[in-house]
Amino acid sequence: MQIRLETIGRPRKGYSILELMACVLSRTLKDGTTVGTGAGSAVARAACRLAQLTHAPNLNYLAGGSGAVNPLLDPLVDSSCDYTNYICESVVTMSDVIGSIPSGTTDLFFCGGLQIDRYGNVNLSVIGDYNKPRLRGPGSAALPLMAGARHFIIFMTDHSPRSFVEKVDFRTAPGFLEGGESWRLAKAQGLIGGEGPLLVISPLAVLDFEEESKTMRLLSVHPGKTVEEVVAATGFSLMVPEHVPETIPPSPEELQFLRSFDTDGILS
Amino acid sequence: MQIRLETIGRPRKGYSILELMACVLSRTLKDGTTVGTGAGSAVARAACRLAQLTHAPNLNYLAGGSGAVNPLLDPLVDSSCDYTNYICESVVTMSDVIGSIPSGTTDLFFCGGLQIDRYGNVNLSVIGDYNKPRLRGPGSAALPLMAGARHFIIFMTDHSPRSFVEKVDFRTAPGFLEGGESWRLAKAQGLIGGEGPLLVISPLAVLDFEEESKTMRLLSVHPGKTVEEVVAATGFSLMVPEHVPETIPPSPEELQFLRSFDTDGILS
Amino acid sequence: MTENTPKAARASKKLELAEAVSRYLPDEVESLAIGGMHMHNNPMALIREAVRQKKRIKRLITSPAACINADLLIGAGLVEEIVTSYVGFEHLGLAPAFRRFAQEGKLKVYEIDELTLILGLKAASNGQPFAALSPVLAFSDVSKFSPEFYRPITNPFNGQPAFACPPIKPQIAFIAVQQGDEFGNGILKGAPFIDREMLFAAETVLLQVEQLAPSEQITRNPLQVTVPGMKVSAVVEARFGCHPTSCHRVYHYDEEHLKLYLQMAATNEGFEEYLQKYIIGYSEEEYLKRTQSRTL
Amino acid sequence: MTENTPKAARASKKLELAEAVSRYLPDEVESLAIGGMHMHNNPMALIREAVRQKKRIKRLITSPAACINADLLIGAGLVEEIVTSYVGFEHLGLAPAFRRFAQEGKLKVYEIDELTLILGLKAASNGQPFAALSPVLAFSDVSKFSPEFYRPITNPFNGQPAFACPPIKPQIAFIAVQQGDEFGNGILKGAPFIDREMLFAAETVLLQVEQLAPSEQITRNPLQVTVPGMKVSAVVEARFGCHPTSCHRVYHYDEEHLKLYLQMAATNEGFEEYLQKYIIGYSEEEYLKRTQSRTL
Repeated sequence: MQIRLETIGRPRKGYSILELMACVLSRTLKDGTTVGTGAGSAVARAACRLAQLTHAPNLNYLAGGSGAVNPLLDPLVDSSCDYTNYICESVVTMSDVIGSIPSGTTDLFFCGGLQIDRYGNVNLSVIGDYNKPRLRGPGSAALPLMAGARHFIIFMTDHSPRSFVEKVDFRTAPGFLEGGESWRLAKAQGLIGGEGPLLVISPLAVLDFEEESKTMRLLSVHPGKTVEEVVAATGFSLMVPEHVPETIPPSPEELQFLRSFDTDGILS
Repeated sequence: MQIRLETIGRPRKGYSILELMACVLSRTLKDGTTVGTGAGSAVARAACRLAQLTHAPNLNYLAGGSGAVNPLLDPLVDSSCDYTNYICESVVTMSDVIGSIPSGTTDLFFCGGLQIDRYGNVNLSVIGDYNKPRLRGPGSAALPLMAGARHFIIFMTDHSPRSFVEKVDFRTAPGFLEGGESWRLAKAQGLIGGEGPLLVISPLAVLDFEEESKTMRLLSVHPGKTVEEVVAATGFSLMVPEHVPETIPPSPEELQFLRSFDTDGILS
Repeated sequence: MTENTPKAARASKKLELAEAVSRYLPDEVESLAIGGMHMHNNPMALIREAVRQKKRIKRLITSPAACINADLLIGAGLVEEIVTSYVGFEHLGLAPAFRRFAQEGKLKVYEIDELTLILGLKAASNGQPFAALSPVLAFSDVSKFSPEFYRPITNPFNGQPAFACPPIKPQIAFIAVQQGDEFGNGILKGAPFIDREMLFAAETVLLQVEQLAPSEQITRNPLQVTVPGMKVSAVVEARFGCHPTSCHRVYHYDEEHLKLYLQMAATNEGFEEYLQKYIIGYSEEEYLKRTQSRTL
Repeated sequence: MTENTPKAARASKKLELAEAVSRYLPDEVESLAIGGMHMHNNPMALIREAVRQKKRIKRLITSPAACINADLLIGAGLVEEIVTSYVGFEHLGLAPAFRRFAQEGKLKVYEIDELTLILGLKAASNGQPFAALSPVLAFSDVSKFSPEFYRPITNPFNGQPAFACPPIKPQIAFIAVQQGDEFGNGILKGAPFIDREMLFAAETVLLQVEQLAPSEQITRNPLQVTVPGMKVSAVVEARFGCHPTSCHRVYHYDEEHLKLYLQMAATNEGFEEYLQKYIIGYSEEEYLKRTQSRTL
């Protein structure tokens, strides 16, 4: 079951968008930190492992609800709770993993969503009315705890006006709330433990949040994409600096490491 | 270390007082129930195992903080957390064991004390003033939770006016509080989950609590002891029925089972 | 220990699947907790049997990440409300029946975060009055839309706001383990997920065992026997009983069948066809034959 | 995985005993948690070194049942206050230094029940504002005499009284494991007691390892590696480091030595003699030689 015959012997020219995203995310991870990943997060796991193999040998990471610490990804698999993730270093409980978000003992978490807004609030719950939604999403997972996470990175698999919206229908993960002022108020009241979303990555671009207003800002566009495309695909007015560099593509070394464990081509 | 050469080949005539206590306690345990034991409770563990071997094959019991479920007592050892207790059926966490007291999922707990009063309140904490006590006892362990335990049995290693007192200096485990009226009030308020202490056993006698007043009552005196001795050794006025039977001594079968696992003579 | 043989025999808790479900589940189950996470270790044999016997479930309680275990019960129209953090098929897509029933307003969803779910279960098994939750949850809409699980309280130590989640105490729990004995002692060979939290919180536990073995064998290394028999009411042997989800260290999930399910369950009609083709009127043995035959 | 070798080497956390204690413990430790239970798995090598270095401990936090681990620190005059459920020597008797210091009013004792202790630690590691406790605790005097840990609150669901215990977050934790690697991955071969709860709640963890082994060997069965290296700041190898307490599956407790300790520690003078005879000025190797020689 789940043997991917079609990927064996596939050509390894260029790189896929998921490989690019894994490399970009990997570079943001600091040595010596602890990183949490969640459901369906093969890219996030790959980014963590890549970081360990390149610049961050002392990084520790958790494979979602499996509680697996530092999976070798032997090989990389789709499901965060797959037994393959237990080819790892140690195993903690689900409660250890999730509790480490509000207690601030995990430095960085990855999360994804159906919608994101200009202040980095993320919706993984419903589109439309909560009790009779137009789209019922999977649900909150650990996202509501993100206001307690020290840092988090948002991974979006879609970048379109449907997913990058003016205001999320449901705020599953709080980002910078209603922007800089509301964020600073909540921080001043001592109710928010974390530093908010650090970064957003999408199939088109890398984005962060402007320090004062906390509105989303374009950091780089992926090779082959343009600033105009990104702006058009974003359902709110994006902050665009004068000079927007191109996202640095995967280096040959990064790709070599990535493919050393992604032997099933999950990211291809 | 801890090899008891002196007990090997000891004469097995008659029975010790601890063996008697183990047999009496064993008989009170019901088939199909779950029983918890605590620190230094070799007698309680022996009683549980004896019950399993005789009339209660479906009884389950926990060896204190070890989390060991149904130790075979191969052999019986002194310490509740000894690795020997892990020759058992399954192992749960310390929190599973202790949490099962207030949640009412363990049917019966054993506890001991330095002092007990007429209403079954138990003191394992201090004698004298809390902040500068005449005697600093080991401390509360799980005793404060006993008001949540479905039932509990009190095991006293001493029976004298020093240990059976008018009023405990410190109420570690609540028994029937200040007697029937206070008990019924607390029950009516829904604050007490359990049914209070079921039984008290001492080196002299077996005792329980009169239904209405909840004062301690003599149930039986151990072979060789008299009612007068028990009354004199009790520091409060004990309820003594007209006819007080003798505690039924261990049967040959009970002793045979008991000694089949108490090969180090812990109870001798 | 030869002289140390019990006088009376212990009662076996082993039951046939149908008997276990019919004996321990009332026709209207107050609350049912289902173990496993994502497409792993779901107690599917028990769940399929509950579908066959049309047990109605007032409240379904899932692990932090439910999959086909919840979706099948929902699609069969048996679930009134669900307490969950996530129902989906991870990388394979959204949960079709969950989605359809919720979108049509036919399923009340109590969406709560994963930690609250775990702490609510722990509050039940620890006899706590409630679980105290971090004030950061005020900033997520879950606390607004599932207020039953996020009751505002005040932290007595600093006067700040906080939340209280009531104890989550399932009437019944379905749990799958790889190995077990007839007394309910079970070994979770792979991930424990939150199966232990569930079974300690539940009043009645039905244990689905992939491989039943003699008790002497199961309890040889008691430290790995983390499901204690005393918490289990009935033991059911079910080979490939987690199919189409995985059973860690025994078999992988059946991605092909999960995809087939996703396709069929996308409509009411398709879902009904799925039930008729694989579940209703078929034993577990027949279910396995039919799902493994690619030519039906 | 041969092509999958990291570019840079990982930093080892292995330190000599004296170095680990002097580097990670300030001279005035805010709070120290000590693992093990009763006369089992006490991290004695670390504790003896803290005594040698005269580290003062404002608050000592024990497992639900402390033994010589707490008693030695107290007897050495290093402890100002203790949060505990029990300090004793189980079947061997009361804890002599604990008893003497408490009776002389030289030790503040926060006596709390075992569940509250565990839930307080869990509240810290789960980022909870506090742990909610059952109202039954109102009937025990612990709630009156340790009010810091039993703050009266109201259960918002039924208006009944309840208690709140603040998160118990040790600054440092000393934990002993049977096997571990230089990165802090540890295997609790016997009982876990509440060592995991402690190390997840603590800010800094010092891990005492009976037997250090190559990481490949320790992590061969990761499911048994329940102490994750990421929580550990320093790893210290200490053969017989739990002596005179047991190290589950490695050695039994030394009842003879424990009895000798009980006898000597019964007076201030005797305790001082014990320190001079076995600990102060001696390495762990010398300690073991001296305690194993019955002719000193």
